[in-house]
Amino acid sequence: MYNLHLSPEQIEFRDTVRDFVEDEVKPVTLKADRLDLNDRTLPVEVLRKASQMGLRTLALPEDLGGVGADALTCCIVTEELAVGDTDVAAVLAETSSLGLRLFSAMTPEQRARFGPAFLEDDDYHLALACREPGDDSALGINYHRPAARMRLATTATRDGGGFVIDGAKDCVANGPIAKLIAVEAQTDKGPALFLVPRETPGLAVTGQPGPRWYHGSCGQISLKGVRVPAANLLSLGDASDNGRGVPLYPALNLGIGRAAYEAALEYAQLRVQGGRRIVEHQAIGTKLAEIAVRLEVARTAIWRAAWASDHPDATADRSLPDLPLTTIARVFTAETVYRAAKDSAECFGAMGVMRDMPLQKYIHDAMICLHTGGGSADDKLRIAEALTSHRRTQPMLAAE
Amino acid sequence: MYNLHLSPEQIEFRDTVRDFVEDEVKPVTLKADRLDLNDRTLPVEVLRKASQMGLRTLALPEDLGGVGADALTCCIVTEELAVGDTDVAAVLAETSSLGLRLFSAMTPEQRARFGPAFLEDDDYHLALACREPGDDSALGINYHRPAARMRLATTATRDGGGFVIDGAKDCVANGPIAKLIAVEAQTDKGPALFLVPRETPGLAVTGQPGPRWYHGSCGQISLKGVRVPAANLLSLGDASDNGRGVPLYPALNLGIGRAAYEAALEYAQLRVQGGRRIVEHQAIGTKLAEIAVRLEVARTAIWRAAWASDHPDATADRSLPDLPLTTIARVFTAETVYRAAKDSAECFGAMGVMRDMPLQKYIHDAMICLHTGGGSADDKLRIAEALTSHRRTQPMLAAE
Amino acid sequence: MDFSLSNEQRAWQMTARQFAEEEIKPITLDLDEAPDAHGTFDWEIVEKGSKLGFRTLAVPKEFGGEGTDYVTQALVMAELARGDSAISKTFSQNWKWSHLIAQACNPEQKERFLRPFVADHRFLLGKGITEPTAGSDNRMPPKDAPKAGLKLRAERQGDEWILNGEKCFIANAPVGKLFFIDARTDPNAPLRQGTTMFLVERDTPGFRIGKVFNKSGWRFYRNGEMIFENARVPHANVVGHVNNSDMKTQAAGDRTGGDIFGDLELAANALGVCTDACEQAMRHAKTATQGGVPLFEQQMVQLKINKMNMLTEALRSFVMRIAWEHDHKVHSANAGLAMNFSTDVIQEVTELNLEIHGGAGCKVARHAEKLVRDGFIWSHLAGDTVQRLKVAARLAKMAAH
Amino acid sequence: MDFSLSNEQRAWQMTARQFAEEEIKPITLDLDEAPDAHGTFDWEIVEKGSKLGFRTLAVPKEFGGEGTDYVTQALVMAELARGDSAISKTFSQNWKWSHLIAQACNPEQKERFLRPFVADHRFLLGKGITEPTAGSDNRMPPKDAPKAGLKLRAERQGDEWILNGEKCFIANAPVGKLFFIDARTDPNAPLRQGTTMFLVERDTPGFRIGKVFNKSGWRFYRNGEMIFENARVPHANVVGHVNNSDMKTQAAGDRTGGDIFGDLELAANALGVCTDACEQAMRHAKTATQGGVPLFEQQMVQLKINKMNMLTEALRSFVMRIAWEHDHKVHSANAGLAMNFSTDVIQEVTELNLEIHGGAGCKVARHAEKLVRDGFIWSHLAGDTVQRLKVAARLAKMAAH
Repeated sequence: MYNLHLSPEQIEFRDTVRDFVEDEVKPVTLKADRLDLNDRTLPVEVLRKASQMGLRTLALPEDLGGVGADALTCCIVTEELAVGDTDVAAVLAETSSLGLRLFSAMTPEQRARFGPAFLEDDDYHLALACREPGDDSALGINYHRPAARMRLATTATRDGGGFVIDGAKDCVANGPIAKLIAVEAQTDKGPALFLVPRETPGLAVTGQPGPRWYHGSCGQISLKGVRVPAANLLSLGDASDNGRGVPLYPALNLGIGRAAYEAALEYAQLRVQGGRRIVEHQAIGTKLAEIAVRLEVARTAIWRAAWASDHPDATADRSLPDLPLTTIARVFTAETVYRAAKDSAECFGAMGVMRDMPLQKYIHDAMICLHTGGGSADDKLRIAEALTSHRRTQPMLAAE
Repeated sequence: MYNLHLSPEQIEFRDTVRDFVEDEVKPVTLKADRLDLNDRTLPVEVLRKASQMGLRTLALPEDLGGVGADALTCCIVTEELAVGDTDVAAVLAETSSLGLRLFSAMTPEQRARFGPAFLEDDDYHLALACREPGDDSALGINYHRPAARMRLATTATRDGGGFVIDGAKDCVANGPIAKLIAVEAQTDKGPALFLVPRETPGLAVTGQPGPRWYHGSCGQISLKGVRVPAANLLSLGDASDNGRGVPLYPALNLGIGRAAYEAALEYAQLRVQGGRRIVEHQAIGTKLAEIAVRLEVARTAIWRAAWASDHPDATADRSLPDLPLTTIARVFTAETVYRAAKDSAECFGAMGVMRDMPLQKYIHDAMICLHTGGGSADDKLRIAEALTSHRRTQPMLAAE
Repeated sequence: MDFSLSNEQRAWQMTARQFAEEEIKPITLDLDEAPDAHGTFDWEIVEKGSKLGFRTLAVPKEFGGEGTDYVTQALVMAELARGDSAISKTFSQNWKWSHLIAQACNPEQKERFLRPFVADHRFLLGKGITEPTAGSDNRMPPKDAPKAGLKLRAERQGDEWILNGEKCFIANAPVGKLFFIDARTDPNAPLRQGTTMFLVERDTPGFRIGKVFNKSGWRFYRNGEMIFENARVPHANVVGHVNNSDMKTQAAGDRTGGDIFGDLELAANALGVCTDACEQAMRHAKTATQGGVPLFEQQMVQLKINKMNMLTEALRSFVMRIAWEHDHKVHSANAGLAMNFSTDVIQEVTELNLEIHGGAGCKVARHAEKLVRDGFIWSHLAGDTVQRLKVAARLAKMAAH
Repeated sequence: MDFSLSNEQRAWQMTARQFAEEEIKPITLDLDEAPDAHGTFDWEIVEKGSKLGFRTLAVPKEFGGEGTDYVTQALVMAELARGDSAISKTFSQNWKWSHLIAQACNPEQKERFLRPFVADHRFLLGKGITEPTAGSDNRMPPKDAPKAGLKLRAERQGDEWILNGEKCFIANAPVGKLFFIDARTDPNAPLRQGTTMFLVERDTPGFRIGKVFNKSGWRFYRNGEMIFENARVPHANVVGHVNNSDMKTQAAGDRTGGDIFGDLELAANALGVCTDACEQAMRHAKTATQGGVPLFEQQMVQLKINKMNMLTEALRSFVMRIAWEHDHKVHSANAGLAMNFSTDVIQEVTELNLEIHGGAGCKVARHAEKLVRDGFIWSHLAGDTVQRLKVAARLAKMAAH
């Protein structure tokens, strides 16, 4: 029954990752140089160490060689990592969740082919390439109206015993570092997913052009006559409802807010103005309280959505409302953390905007969460449709 | 371990109370006349029926003749009742929680004297008279400074085998309807609590003067030579930390928000403007989504605080943060619900401000929650002190 | 650039300020707390104010009115609203429609209606647009639902029109003597092309006032239903042309690019309420104490007072600018923006004032609480999403030029 | 009441608008994205603007400046900021201190410093107050900590003063030729009674620029540390009297009841940024499409555009009012309130603009994102709680009169 005790394993995971962040992540990522937007090289060594701790294969079931952590644990870990660095958190969250999703869907033969390398190589990351250049996934104009069905521009043409894939993908998370990429392409039977190893001829990956507006690693993929065997076709089944999935991104977002808040709370107890520590001024105390309230509440919402994603039966028995709880957690967290980051930075005065200090980085990181994808405006329209039980069918992935 | 399933009993309680509200409460309380601020007579018959369902003795342990519901269940019930009527919810919450608090602290002799009447009489309510006229409990000027210790102006003077109490109390919840009142008074050994039956000579209760600014029933108590036996002295022990108690008031507050939201969601699916149901307009859909997000998140925070109030071990094992979770839930809910009520009313246009329509009542009800007591500003200062582990000792109640 | 007032403007401002202080403030709280919707009104204050010229402030001098400019009107509305928002509105509601008479009525109508209006201190005006099933569709007729909007029907019979239908939420309905009524004269045409405006006198046969609405705020302000059952209105009472009621945004009435007066009216009224709230808050913060120390010593009180004054002075600047723009026929979306802004400002300012007055226990400051209720009226008149979308459409149109 | 501009004011506005459009806009995004703090500055644009009079706009005509009024200065700041907020500030920062020279310096100092300043298109001014351990205590010296505030020490040696200490976050430090420096001349007195202001030239022995700060926004704007190691400043460079540095709120400088110029400056600059954001948002909403339909067709986009314009026009009204009040020496807390307001407005408006430009995927509109970063600068200059408490104190003082 209702119980908010974490398991000893969950608490241990949190402590271990928190220590890792203090000892191994922050010393690398909070260096003045790396706080500047212009230098956000991935801390490869940190990622490797995290992989050795099992964080790269966190969600992968134990019988497939992973840690088998539940959704709540994955969210706890992602939040902790993001307190130290959003890029580290984003890369690991993407590979870990794709590990679960892709390897669970693979045939035994596919698992045998890709599994060992994935488990053994600490630099082995995964990516899912489903977004096409020019795609606009925002609900917007289609709110409460039937959406036109989109046809993928990337095609997979049957050729002998395999397929030839041509096309381009955009904004592929982990694209530049992935060793295995699941590519969505249009077949004569509809959209389908193909496992494409990074070294496949005809596949080219470039970093996302333009100003940096993502966490982790992100890139564009070009596919020119990429030939894959039919055995690489993946039956992923129905796409899960994104609004009810594991809230890893909100957890990452929350980590940003916590980093900003912890910095401000510490500084407010050190900095003296007006003859007393600034935390003792009502104005600063109230500001910190408002931040803390909203972050606490956001975490509660994220954990609920995380647990709910593992327990659909709790919606069925009406313990939880039949709503997209992950979307709710995302939109609340995005607005909360952006405001928390700004308020925290304000406590630092001019230091809050200096590029060699972390506060401006937290604001920027929070702004990315608030504005990427469709942004909060779009999330709210999706929630609005759910409130009246207006259901949208997701495009399905065809399988052979 | 972490589990958000409600128990079958909790779900049943919720369903039962929800039906009761639909069938028995709303038909009485949503009458046009009673929606006006000027007529908020207590629906006595409704309270009596609720008592027969066990809601008056909800929190009282089973071995003392009550229902023995846990804190979470009490919050669920209070929210449901408040959807129908805040006065009903407030009166029952006060008696139910005082039932637990007072009867648990009584000696067997006291229980034998007061228990049977309390259990048998559906109109038997309880009150705690601890506030004195002119008291200012706001933290305000004392934030991060030691507070002056207050001395009660109401005195209990030893006289033979008993005490004579003189003084006055203000803003006593349930005062006008309570049959047993616990009165705090200054003795020569410090403040103490006395059980004073309503009919005791010298005790007079009047309704709270001035515009209505409370939920339920509220009044002033005057004590002139009120004589009680020493056997009526109650050993309540340390005052519990209000910031970590059962969040009944936030649950009541949330019920107001839900009533407003449910009315708006229903209306938005009926009202047609611009050729389509207004829920299909982005502006209204987004507004409803924002309300729903915040109410969902508030409920999550309230339930967490409720469960935490029953499970201090979860703070000890670090599953929950060592913070005043009830204060956090209160301040978040108060701001959220006030905004939700206003936004909901806006969906109704001019009908949102008419006194024979419920929306203006919801706004007013929410405003009371936002502004009574010290208000949110004070709550935030209390949270701010907790963030730096600045602990305030509460005044203790002396016991013989 | 000049923010100073002329002597005449200043004189009107001072007269209104004194009236608010000496006549309105002493009665406003008791009227607000009257238990039923009928006890909240007071003819005496209307008469007193009318004798000072507040009822006829916008009537041209040639018809015996005060003929003031918009800047003066804004100043007077704000000062009266410092005393009571709804009393201010009761006066300015007449200006709104005396503007309309002056702009849109023919000479015969002006003689017939403006003269008696000016002469009678209890002559109030009103206008009926909203109906039970048609609110925002009248303000912003939807492109894809051409028949949406008001339904009240008027059919011609010889020299008369026969009106049937119902209006609701009509300001001054229970106390007015003359009303502008929009009615459908071509049920097959879209709203803008099928509606005619009529002048309807209180004693028109077949016309009666229905329910009187009881609002949570603006309690002084009378608001009611109008019921038309074969009401007979002479053809001579048609305002402008048949099937062309939309006077206020058409040739005859449009001088400012939007509503002639209504947007400014709500913004200026809000300004008065905010000014009152700022004064109250400062007085309370300096006199009330906690632990012997004035509340003002607390940072959170200071920050609230700062915010109240900041928003109020921003609104004051905006209101005076649009009043001047109205006087100079500057075309823009500014009046609508100021009206939307006044909604956000009046609500935030009155809520902060209530917070400052809040505190101990279960008691409330009557005056501070009243202002919050008055402020909420703006939500459906000035700041709902339809009012904001309407202004956005205007901004887009201006940007196209 | 008159909101129209004089021909001269209009001419300055148009010159600045053209300069922003043709000279500033083409370079602003690339400078903003320069990787290091040194690559973000451009002397060429300073020289071009200086030749048009933007650097010396506030210098009295008798010294060869433009001698414009505050209304003109507000207009020019807003127009330049429409091109780039930090470039606008680089120019107006000189007005701030040329006001100070004109108000507080003696004739000899004016000759010695104003003349060369006017003559040299690369002559920029600055002022050093903030130190590593003293920020808000300088702005609002605490009653209960009389020795709080700046620590930089100046000791007299004959005709010279020896300065030791450090300033940080000083605008124009890395590019300025002349600085006003506040230093403690009586370490035992409270801030206001123990500080003296000095004119310090760039090539003063013992004075050097330390670290150059790299801000997240306003990247064009140079900001640095100043290090004084036995720096020798002639006694003739003391501004006003010894132990009486607080020129801007004392007799010599106080004409408006607060900061002479700084409050207006930040508010007017924000107005320009907001104007730019509103234009961008409308253009984007009308040209970008979703499913073939312009974004503007969506209600949520319209509501955002409405809010952006509403706040911007409120700010514009407020800014023009305080500029006029400055010119007419009206005493009030309004300039401070407008500055606080400009913080809330610039941040909300630029964030809404970013939202409108947001949408698909992992891409960002460079310009919209830059404006948000520029807007955040206001948090510590114009809208932090200390700046708001300071204005609240002034409101309380005014209310006492």
